[in-house]
Parts: sequence; structure tokens; C-alpha cells
Amino acid sequence: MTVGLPLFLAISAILFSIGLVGVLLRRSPLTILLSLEVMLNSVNLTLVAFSREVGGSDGQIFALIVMGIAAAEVVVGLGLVVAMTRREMVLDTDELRTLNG
Amino acid sequence: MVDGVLATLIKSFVLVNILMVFFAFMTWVERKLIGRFQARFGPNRVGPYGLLQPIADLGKMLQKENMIPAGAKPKLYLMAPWIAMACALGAFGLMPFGNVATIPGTDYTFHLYIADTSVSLLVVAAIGSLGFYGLMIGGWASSSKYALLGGMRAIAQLVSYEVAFTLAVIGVIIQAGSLSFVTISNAQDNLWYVIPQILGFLVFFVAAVAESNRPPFDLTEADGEVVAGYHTEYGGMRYAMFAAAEFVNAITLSALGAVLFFGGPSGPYLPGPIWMLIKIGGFLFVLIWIRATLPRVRFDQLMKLGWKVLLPVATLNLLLTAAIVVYR
Amino acid sequence: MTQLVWITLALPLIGVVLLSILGMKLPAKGAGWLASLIMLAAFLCAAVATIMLASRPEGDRQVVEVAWVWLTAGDFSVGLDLWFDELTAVMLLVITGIGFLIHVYSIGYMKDDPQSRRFMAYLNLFVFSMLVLVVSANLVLLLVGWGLVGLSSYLLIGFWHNKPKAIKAAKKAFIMNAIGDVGLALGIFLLFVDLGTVTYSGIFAGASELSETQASIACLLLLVGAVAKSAQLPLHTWLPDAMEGPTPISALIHAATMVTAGVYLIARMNPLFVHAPLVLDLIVIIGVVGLLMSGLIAIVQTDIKRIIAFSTMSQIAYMFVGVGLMAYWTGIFHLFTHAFFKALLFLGAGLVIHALHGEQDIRNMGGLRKQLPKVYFCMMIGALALSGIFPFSGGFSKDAILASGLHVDSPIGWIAYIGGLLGALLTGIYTFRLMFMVFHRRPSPYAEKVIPASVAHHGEGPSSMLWPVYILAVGAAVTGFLQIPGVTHLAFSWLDPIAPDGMVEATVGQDWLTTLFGTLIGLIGIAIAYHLYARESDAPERIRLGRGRLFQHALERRLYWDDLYSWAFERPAMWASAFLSRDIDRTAFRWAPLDGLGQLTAFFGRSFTVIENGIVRMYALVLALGIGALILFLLVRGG
Amino acid sequence: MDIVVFFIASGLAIASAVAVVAQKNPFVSALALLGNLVSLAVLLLLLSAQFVAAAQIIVYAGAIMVMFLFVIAYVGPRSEIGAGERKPWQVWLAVLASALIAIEVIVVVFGATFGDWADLDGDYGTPAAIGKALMTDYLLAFEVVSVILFMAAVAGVVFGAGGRPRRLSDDEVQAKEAESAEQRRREASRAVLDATRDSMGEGA
Repeated sequence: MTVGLPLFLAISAILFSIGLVGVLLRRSPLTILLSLEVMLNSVNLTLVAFSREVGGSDGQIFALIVMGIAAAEVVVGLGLVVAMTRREMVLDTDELRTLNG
Repeated sequence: MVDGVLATLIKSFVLVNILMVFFAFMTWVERKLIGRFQARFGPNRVGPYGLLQPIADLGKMLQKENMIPAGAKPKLYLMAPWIAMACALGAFGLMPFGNVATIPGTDYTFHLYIADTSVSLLVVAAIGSLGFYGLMIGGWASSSKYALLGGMRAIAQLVSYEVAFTLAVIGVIIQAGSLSFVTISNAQDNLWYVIPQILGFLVFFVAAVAESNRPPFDLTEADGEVVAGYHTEYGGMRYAMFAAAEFVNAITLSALGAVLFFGGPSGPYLPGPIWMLIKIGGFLFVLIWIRATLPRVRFDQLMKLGWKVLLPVATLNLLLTAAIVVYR
Repeated sequence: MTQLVWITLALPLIGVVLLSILGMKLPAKGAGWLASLIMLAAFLCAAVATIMLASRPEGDRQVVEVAWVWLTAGDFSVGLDLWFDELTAVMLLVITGIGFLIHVYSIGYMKDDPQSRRFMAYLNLFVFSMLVLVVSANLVLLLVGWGLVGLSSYLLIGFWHNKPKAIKAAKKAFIMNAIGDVGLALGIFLLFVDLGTVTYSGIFAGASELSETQASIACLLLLVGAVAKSAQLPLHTWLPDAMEGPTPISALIHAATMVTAGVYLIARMNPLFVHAPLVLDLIVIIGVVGLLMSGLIAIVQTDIKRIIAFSTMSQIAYMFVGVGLMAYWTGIFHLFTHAFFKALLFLGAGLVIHALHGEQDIRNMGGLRKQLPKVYFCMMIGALALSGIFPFSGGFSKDAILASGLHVDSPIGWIAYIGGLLGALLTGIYTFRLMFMVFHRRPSPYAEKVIPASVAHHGEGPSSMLWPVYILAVGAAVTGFLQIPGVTHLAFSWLDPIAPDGMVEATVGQDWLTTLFGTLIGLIGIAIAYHLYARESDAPERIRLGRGRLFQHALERRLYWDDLYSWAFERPAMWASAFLSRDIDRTAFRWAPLDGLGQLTAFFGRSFTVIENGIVRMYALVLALGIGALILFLLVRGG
Repeated sequence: MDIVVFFIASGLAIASAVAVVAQKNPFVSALALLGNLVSLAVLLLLLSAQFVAAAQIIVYAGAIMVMFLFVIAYVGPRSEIGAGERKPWQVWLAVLASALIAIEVIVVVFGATFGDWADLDGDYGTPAAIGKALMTDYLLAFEVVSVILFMAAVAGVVFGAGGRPRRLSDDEVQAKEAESAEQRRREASRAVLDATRDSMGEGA
């Protein structure tokens, strides 16, 4: 193994920032969700890298749990997108700014 | 990388070629069998018994003009068949045809599989699930209603049956205690898992038929409803690649069934690869038989079957297996 | 054995859960039968447990079992404790047995009510609560049951929640009971402070160490709870109003079980009450006054259920007299027989009301003897038992109470004796006033119009309503034979061990003498009632308008208790809230500077909408910038 | 060998991540994310986390991304809203914040000293090891995740089912059919009437 831990962490940080840019700049809920996935995945990479450094399976478990939660988040997010489409709403998060409840 | 890079490359090359020939030959077998089932002759003009029909078909396909429909997304449109094909072939690479063989006349031994990892089953599942992107991308990139509907149907079907499929397979994993195909098939020397895992096998088989988009679950290309589904807009060799990918998927799933439930390459008298081929052939025959016999299901029936029948049964099987393994 | 008691306790709870979950999925009748079968199973369990208890040697019949401790704080700990002895067994049998019969009765009674499933679930809940109350081995768990029966009583009185009167009655019952609950809770606190424990065994063991003052105060507080729950003076006003609920409820809760909880409490805590003789005397006096007062009021009531309700009050007052005289067994014995004949009377009244399509005024009845012969026969047994006529059950149990008064031979004993005999006279009058006005006399126009069609339509009532009445009639007739003076001795010998300090038991001679007096006086009362009400006499009307006018008015207003409470509490509260809302709220808080406060809030709200603009991306941006700045700060500072 | 694979995979990961964010069409974005996931799986394999890599492909590629594509195809062209129309200061601030975080983290990780890679057990990263940890130390987390997933599934169904036109009951269908039949009958009789009137008119 010649690749060091810092490299993995740096890649992870870069991916995280790219995802963050997506979340901050895009207005379509679908793209925001996709960017969020990028961020989550970069975190997974960090977790697994640290797990490898320590030599235990804890970090990998965390990564798996993050995946599970990501699946849950996507289900709810996509459900919202579908609901918005059904109600003929514009798929733009900037338009979703009034609470009605 | 069990045998070194060169041997692996050679084995892969051989395997791909065998598969493609197998595919070509199987199209003939299928047409012939369907013909007989329907009291016809099937192809019988080209060569003896129509044996050369696949080659004639190949020639025809090659001659077709490759065109891209207006409005299609060109890159994705071109990419889709390759994705489908590559994933189908890749998944097959992990199938074991036996343990170790010696090349006659030399004492060079090699393994009768390309790779064996401790997570083979997961890898096959992973590659198999990637294969569906070929369908979806093809359907979407064609910019055609029917193709899109076919692709979406494919996804819905995949998601519904993947769950039951995986759960059914987990029963075998629990019993064998491993995800490696070699270990699993070796564990069945005394008793094929089809007997203790009969519930799991039934679910597996139905789900496998659905995952390979074979009749009666071929809703992704139901010609009465969505013309030809995701490959409506494809022609020539690209269409052939889709067809080949689909068939190779069927072969892969047959091989998977053979390995997981029928002992894989093990069997008396004959060498492993022959047994494997016999078992795969048996599976394929049943698939063709089903195609000739059963009418296509409706889409809601498909969903109902997947979620309300297969999933509970697979879960039951899983629980039973786990309980037996723990308390035995 | 204790397992069976646990099962008895669990079954109604399971019933509640099942009925709540299944709800409308069950057919209405199915829900009724399900609840009834559960009750039958509970009764069988209780019966078998009782038999097993009886088969133990005497003196070894007290079983305490701690299921688990669910609350510990310092040296205070409360567990789910079970106390099973002779008294508990009697209560279990009464609750589950009468409860089962009334569940069956309810199937017929609530047949046409779309919400009968909810009713059945409440009934099961009530039975569960009552069981918790009687099987608990510590006062906290008893309080839990105490509160739960209050709740279920509230729910059931207000079952017809579109009837404003029913809602009002339910609230009244709940508030009155809450006063009692507070008293009981305070008593428990005091006992814990004094003795450091809330378990019965601990309290009984430590009771002798208390000074008389301490014991008296504690007992007085417990008495508040008992008085409220048992509808005794002065917290009795809720019971007559509670008759707005469905009739089975009146029979089960407001006659046979819940209202007797006060008697149970005193009998249960007798090792403590022994140390507070003054409180015991107070109990007797409350009882005597209460039984005379409610007997008098009952004579002028015209609502069939209210008459029986006041009669219940007076009978429970008898029980109070019994336990107050330290003849605890007589109180419980009367509780036992009373459960039968009072439930019988209520259910019979329910059948009458049913046949008359909901009419409850006895002036609109009359002559029902011929149309409802079975109901008449059964209710007659109940009425004779209630009036204490030998050899019906009420005679034995009530005379046992009075004989104890004779036996004690103190001023209090004589008060109890004379008061009780006078009460017997009143009982005879009001009971048979009811019977004569409902069943004899010439039919009223209303009854003449309604009854024939009603009887032709469904006879005297559905069999699910008639059979419980028959069974109760048999019980009302024979349960007195448990304790025939000088012949059988079961009631006393069974209950004797619950009072470690001994109980009062009259001699056989005193008993028979009292029985003779009681029966004679009861017959006199019946004769008076016959003279006044059976024939078409204008005597009652003359009294009503003539010399007894003021007295009559007082009785019809129930001796002004309700008016007293209204004046003492309701009016001042109304006045105070009116003052607060009209004079304080509307004027004081409308002043300009205070209105400015609202403006200020609105201003801040508006100014923050610039940032809180609902655009999620902006929030995320600020968040990200914040994280970046934070890390930067740590980097720079930490180096 | 490892370093080559690492740089290829990470280069692909970054490129595909940029594509995810920059692509106008969500379908292409999703496919780019798929590429990102596969590249990351390769990185995970480099870290000997075979099971997590396989799970990454199966869970993300096999399930989550499939759902994404399905929904994007379902939503159709409406999904392409929101690419342009943003104020420049927003872009600058967003890029600034992200770059700040990335640079800071990189500075930290290269400035810090880490230990070497640990020596691995034989079963590091295998399903057996993960499964054992998941079923013992992390059982609660596992259960909680399953409950959350279940709730999310229910929520998805509830959201997705909203706004659907109400399905008519059998009675309503019958009533509607009867009504239209009645209407047809009336129209037919009117047509006959008209025809007769016309013919009569012609006759006259």
C-alpha cells in the first residue's frame, strides 16, 4: 500500500465540496438530492479510510449505516418530487418557501 | 486473479467466445423448440435442420444500416447496448465450471473459473444490477415513448424482484456459510440445496425468470403494449447486442441456479464443465418451455406477485433456514 | 392460584385492547359476546382461585406476591403487588360475576346503539380498573385502580355524549370523585410520612405505633376518598345524576361494584381504622344520617332509576354503619347481597324502560304486572330483598348490621340500631312505592298506548337481557342463606381472618330479634306504601300540596345539597371568572403601551423575514460558510 | 500499481462529481453519479473494504440510482428546471464556502501526522467480519436503521399516493354509466325526432 491516508481524505474533501456546490447552487430538488449523495459518499470514503487505518470494522459499519439512511432519505425526497409533480408544482426549491399547515 | 494475468485473459477470451457461440446456437434451439411446441417445424431452410440459421441472421444484422433516431441523445444511445452486453458477460465470469483441471499432455494445471472471491455472489448481484442501466439508458436515450415506457417497466420490475431474489438466495448463503460459488457448490456434494431450500428455489426461479425479462414476465418488450420496449429504436448489431445481453443474462441466471441449488459442476462420471452445461441446458429448456406455455402476465399482476407472494415466501424461507441453522 | 388471579386481572385488559384494535371490524353483537366471554373466563378463573384459596387451611389464606417493582425513589418503592385473601376473593367474585351478567345484558340493551363496541370496551376497562383496585397490595396501586374506575365511570356516564345532561353528570361525577381522590392521595402521603411504607402489610404492622391523632387524620383522609367514591354524605350528589348513563352502567358501577369501593377500602384498612375510634364513630353517623336522608329523598322521586340510585346510597350507608361498628363482615356481606338485588332492580328497571321506549317517569307507568309478568316477579324478589323481608337475602345482611349495633351496646350502637330500623321503614315505603306505581295501579295513558305494541314486538325483552335478570333473582333470593343466624355461619367465618383485631358479631338471639323487628317494620313500610300508592288514593297529592308542602319541596330539591354546592363553589367561581375576563382582561390589557408590545413583536417578526425567507439554499449557504469559518478559526488558533 | 489505480479512480470520481453538479439534465447527472459511485467503489476496494464496495454498488447502483432514474423519467422534461437564473454573488459565495472547506480540510490532513496503515486480520472487510460487528456491537444501530427505512418507505408511499384522482366506487361507476346511457338514449331520440321533423318538412 503506497497510497497514504491523507490522499484519501483529500479526495474525500474535494468530493464533499463539489457536492456542496451542487447543493448550494442547484434549484432542482432532483439535482440537489444527487449532489447530496455525492457528499454522503465522500463521507463514506473517509469513514472507510479511517477504518482501514485503525484496522477495525467500525468505520465500515458506519458507512453501511450511512448508506441505509441515504436510501431512506432518497425515498422520502423522491416521494416528495413525485408528489410535487402530481400536483403540477414547479420543481424549484426556491419556489417552495411558504409553509401551509 | 487466481492463475495469473495471461491465463485469466485466455480464459476470459475463451469464455466470451463460448458464450457468444452458445447464444447463437441457443437462438436456433429456442426457435426450433418453440416451433415444435407450436406444432411447426421452426427454421429448417439454412443448412441441415436449419443449423446455419444463426449465421444467416448474423449476416443480416451486420448488413443493416446503423442509424441514430432524430432527437436521441447520441452518446448515451450508443453506449446503452455496450453497457448491457458488458454487464451480462462480466457477471458470467464468476461461474465455476469445476475446481482444477490439467491440460492433457502437460502438467500445467489451472482453475476452471476465472475468479473466485469471497463475495462472488455479491459481485454477480452488483454487476447484474448494473446491467439494467443498459436498458434504462437505451430506453431513455431513444427519445421514444415506447422505449421509455419499456425502460421504466424494466426498472420497476427489477426493483420488485431484486428483493425477493436476494432474499431467496440468502437462504443458500446461510446454509453454505459462504458467498463464494466454489464453496457453495462444493458444499452440495452430498445433497443439492434444491431439496432443503425448495421454497427458496421456487422464489429464486420465478424471480430469475422475471429478472431475465423472459416470458411470461417480458413486459419490458411486450409487443402488444410497448412495441419492442427499450430496444424499439435499435436496429442491426446494436439490437443484436441487446438480444445477446438478454440471452446471456438468462444463461447467467441459469448457471447461478445450477450453482446455488443443483450443486454446480459436481456430478458423477462426467467432468465438471459437462455437468455444468447439462444443468444450464436444463434450465434453459425449462425457460423456453415456459415461454411456449404461459401467457404474459399483466403489469399489476407482476407487481402483486413480486411483493405479495414472492417476498413473504422468501422471507419465510429465510427465517426457517436461519432457525434451522441456528438450532440444529 | 395467584396465576389465576393474574389471568383474571389480565383478561379484561386484553378485552379492552382487542375491542379497541378490532373496533368496527367486529360485528356489534360479536363485540358484545367477545367482551362477555372474556368476563365469563375471568369469572371462572376467579372462582377457581377462590376455591383453591378456600382449600387452604384457615389462617394461611393471605397471599402476597410482588410481580415487579416499577417505581423506586430512595426508600420509597411501589411494586405491582398482588394481595389475595378472603376479602379480595369476595370482591373478585362480585366484580367478575355480576360483571359477566351485566355484559350479557348489555348485548341486548345496546343492540340498537351504533357505538355498542365502544361501550363494551369501556365496560371491560371498568372491570379491569376495579380488579386493579381490589387486588393491589399497596395503596398506590389501589389509587391507580381508584382513579381508573373514576375514569371509566366518567366515560360510561357520558357515553351518550350528545346528551348535554349526560355530559354534565359525567363531569359532576368526575369532579366529586377527584375530590375523593385527593383525599385518598393525601392520606397515602401521610401514611408514607408516618410509616415509611405504602404496602398493606407494612401499614398493618406499623399501625399500632401511630398515635391516635396520626391514625385519625390518616383515616379521615382515607374516609374522604371512600365517601366520595361511595356517594355518601356530603359528597353524594353525583350519584343520582349519574343515572343519565346507560342502565347497565347504573347496575354495574353505581350499584354493585364501584360505589362499594369505599366500603371495601374501610374494611381493607380495618387494622388502621381500629386505631381511630372517633373516625369509626363518624363513619357510623355518616351512615345513619345518609341512610335516613336518602331514604326520605327516594320517597318523592319520580324517575325510576333515581329512586333506585337513592336506595343505593342508603344501602351503602348501611354498609358504612356495618364497617363503622367494626362488624366488617356485615358490611361486606351486605355488599355481596346488595350487589345481587340492586343489580337485579336496575336491570329490571332497564327492562321496564326498554319496554316503554325510554320512559323513566314512574307516573307514566302503572299496571305493567300483566304485560311484564316475568320482570314483575323478578323485581318483586329484588324489592323484598331490598326491604329486608325474611327470608330474602337483604334481610339477613341488613339485620346482621343492625344486630351488631345492638350487640355493641353503646350510644353509637343504639343510634345505628334505631336509625337502621327507621331506615328499614323508609326502604319499605320507597321500594314498594316504586313497585306499586310501576306494576300495580291503573296504567297511565302513555303505558296503555306503548306497552301492548312493545310486548307484541319483542316480548318482555331479548333473552340476553332476561337471563341475567333471572340469575340475579335467584341470587337475590338465596345469597342470604350464607349466614342464617344459628344455622349457617359462612359469611363471618370466611371474612373473620381479614380483621386481625377481631370483629363484632351479634349473638344468635340478637340476630333473630333484629330480624323479627326488621321484617315487621319492612312490612309496615310496605303497608303504608300500599295504602298510599297501590290504590287510586289522593293522599300523596294531599300531602304534597298540604301540610307537608315545605318538607316535600325540600325533598324534591334533594335537601338543597346541590343548591348549597352551587352557592358555595359554582357561583363564586363564575363571578370571579366573569370579573377577570370583563374587568381585568378587557380593560387592563387593552391599554396602549401593552398593545405596543404586540406591535413590537410583529416588528421583530417582520425584520427577521429578510433572513428567514424560506429559501433552503440560503440556509445551506450560511451553514456552509459558518462551518468554513469555524474550521478556519480553529486552524488559526490551534496552529 | 495501487497508486495508478488510485489516481485513475479518484480522477474519475472528481470528474463525475463535477458532472453531477454541472449537468443541466438530471438524467445525465444521475448517470454521472453512477460513475462516481463505481469509482468510489474502486477506491473502497483499494482500502480492502470488499463488502462495503459490493454493498455500495448493490445498494446505490442497484437500488437508489435506479429509483432516481425512474423518478427522473417519470417527471420528464419538467425536471430540467433551475439550472440558470442565479445571482453572481450566490455563485461566488457558494464556491467560496465550498473551496474554503475543501482547502482547510486538505491543509489539515496533510499537516497532521497519521499512523501507518494497520496490519489487517485475514477477514478484514469480509461479509463475515462486518456481519459479526453489525449483529453484536451495532445491533441497535442496525435495528434503528431498519425502522427508519421502514418509516421512509411508508412516507414514500404516502407522498407518492397523494394527489391521485379518487377512484370511483362501483356504485358511482354504475350511476355514471346509467347517466351516460340515459344521455345517449335522449340524444338518439332527439336525432330521430329531428330526422322525422326534417323529413316532414321536406314532405311539406
